[in-house]
Amino acid sequence: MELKFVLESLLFSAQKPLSAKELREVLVNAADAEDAEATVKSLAKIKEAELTPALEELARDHESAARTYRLVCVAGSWQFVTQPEYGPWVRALVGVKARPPRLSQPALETLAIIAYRQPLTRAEIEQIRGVSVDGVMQTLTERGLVESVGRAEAVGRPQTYGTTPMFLEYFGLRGLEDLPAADELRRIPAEKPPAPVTVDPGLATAAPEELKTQTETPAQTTEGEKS
Amino acid sequence: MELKFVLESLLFSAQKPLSAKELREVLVNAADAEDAEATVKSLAKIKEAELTPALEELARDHESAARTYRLVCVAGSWQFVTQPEYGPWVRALVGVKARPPRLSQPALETLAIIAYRQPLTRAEIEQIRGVSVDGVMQTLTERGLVESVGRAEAVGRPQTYGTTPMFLEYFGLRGLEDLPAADELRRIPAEKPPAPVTVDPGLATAAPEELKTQTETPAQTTEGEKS
Amino acid sequence: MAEYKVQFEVFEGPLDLLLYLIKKEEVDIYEVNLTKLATQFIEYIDTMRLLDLEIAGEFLVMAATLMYIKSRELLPVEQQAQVEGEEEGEDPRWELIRQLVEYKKFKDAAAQLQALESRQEHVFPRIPGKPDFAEPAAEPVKPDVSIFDLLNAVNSVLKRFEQREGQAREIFEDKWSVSEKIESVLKVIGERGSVKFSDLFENAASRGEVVCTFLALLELIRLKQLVCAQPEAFGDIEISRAVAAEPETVTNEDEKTSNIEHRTSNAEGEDVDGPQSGAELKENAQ
Repeated sequence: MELKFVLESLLFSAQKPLSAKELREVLVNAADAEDAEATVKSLAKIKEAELTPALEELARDHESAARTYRLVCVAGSWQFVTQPEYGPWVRALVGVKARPPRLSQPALETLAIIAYRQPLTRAEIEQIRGVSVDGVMQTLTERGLVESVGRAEAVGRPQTYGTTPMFLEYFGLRGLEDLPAADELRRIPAEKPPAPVTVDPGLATAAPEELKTQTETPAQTTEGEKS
Repeated sequence: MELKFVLESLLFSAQKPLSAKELREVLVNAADAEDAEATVKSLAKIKEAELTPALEELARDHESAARTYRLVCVAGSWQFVTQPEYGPWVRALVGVKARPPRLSQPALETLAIIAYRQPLTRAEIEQIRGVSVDGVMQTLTERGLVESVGRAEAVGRPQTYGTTPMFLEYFGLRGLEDLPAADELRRIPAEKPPAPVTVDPGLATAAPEELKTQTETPAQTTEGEKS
Repeated sequence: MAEYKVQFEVFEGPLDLLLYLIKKEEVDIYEVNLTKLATQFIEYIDTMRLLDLEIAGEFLVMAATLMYIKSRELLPVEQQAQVEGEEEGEDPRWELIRQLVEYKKFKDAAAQLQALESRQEHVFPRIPGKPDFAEPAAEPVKPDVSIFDLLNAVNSVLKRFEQREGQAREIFEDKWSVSEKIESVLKVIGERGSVKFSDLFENAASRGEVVCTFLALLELIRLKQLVCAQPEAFGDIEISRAVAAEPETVTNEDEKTSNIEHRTSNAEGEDVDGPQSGAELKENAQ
């Protein structure tokens, strides 16, 4: 079994780019399998330095085969990639499959709070929602609807969150000023939790006072807030 | 841009097998993109029926390129797969394939009968195998390899069985026509001779000899394969 | 003896055993001496009995059939013909051979399936990583959530907040105004082209909001901004933008800057990663 072909089969099946070092590890692991045959065992003896010429030859093979993909080495890791001219189609493929599911109710609520109160910290969101927002924040961030926009002028300088341009696109809004008026939500006083263990009560309320001016006009705050 | 290459780039980038129908959807979606160019738009007009010949040609291309992977169609969906001989290495990379335990001999025999002769009743299966298939049928049904497909036009209207798409997936078959030696096995079993057999007096083996000439098809197909 | 035992365990049934016996004789199924085969089969059954193995009923049925075939062979020709005449050409020998031939084919097919099965264990599909441009930002995502969902979410938040805090009665006063609703209805219709009547109220949080939405609709219809259609009797009313009507910008008093003091707290959450420092807080408060 020629080394180059084994490497090809590996790179063809890999979910991520692989370095020569990682490829060698796979060869070694394959040889360690209980039922490993002689050919599998023999390739485990190959040195990392010997892999690179084989990989380069493989890349040349695919270059001359001139199909719709190539083997490339980026930052020391090898991977198969489609040729850029097929981008329009491949992008459509991703679009078809990546159609995101509807946002869950907790996600929508959290998003609403962020939209109307941005920028604000995770602790503030949790205070308004009354529950933890860990998973939800991750979803919203992954979906590109909210992002970190700065840090609060408070103890620990926690990150503050705001909505993204994607959020506007998602809901068909021209800007944050287009959000339907929901004064009530803007008005909910966000108090600090009843018994913070580590914070001096007197001081904890001081910082939020400071924050107040920055949270008044949600539409504008995202600009001046980057820290 | 030749259709076949576009299809190749899509199947190369896809994270799951794609049917001709799904591939056509992608072509249409690509053309719907705001910035879609003329070539992208032109491929959206292609009919689903036109995709299959292109896909088959593509599969043949990869067959003759004889690299470590092939384009295959399993149960109507197309995907790139690595050749089995590279299994030991690919397994070391991506882990052991999650597959149910191998089928027993009785299960395989019963499955073969169902696959080639579907739809058929349990009684018909038992007639061919010469033994009861109760337990085996349960296993096959539980594993989703066979299912009830209707009822026979016979006394008691017994259920008839057939194979599922999972059956094709399990064995890596494109369709039932892909079954090995399908033509021969699907042939209607030899009927009894039209006229009563005349037996040579006293010769036990005479009758079968006689039969051979009268039932051409089975005789030809098994002749020569000394068992 | 040991060989017998092993073999018996793998026979799927009488046909399987018969095929094994024929294979041992190295003859074609069509040329097999059935009398001899019958004798061998019965010998095997006897061995199974001797070994105290459980013998399935099918083996016994087959043994009986073979005995019958064997006995027929021993009859004089005239009597053979007589038997055949009775059975309308149903020759048990033919029946058995036909069955064996057919079974043999499927046994071979099963072996081929088995080969495919083990081959599949070594075949791996290519599952590439997601392409780089899979990032959501590059993808114009079709809105699958409307602004109403967002408003609904707002209201849920408010409701729960009230339940939790049992306060802020003024929060729950309906703040909806007809002009706000006009704006949002126009926005939704501008976005979607048309909207179902029921959809407009689906997420209304209060009677007040429903009233405001309805008044807004009436106003827009009066202003010929919107048209209503009911494609089928008792079906849902479809509201869409009136043809050629310039969307009138309904300005809405900007009430977004509330007079009520925002009291936001920055109590520690998991974002707080440093130790609390009073000095820092004071400094920030300056």
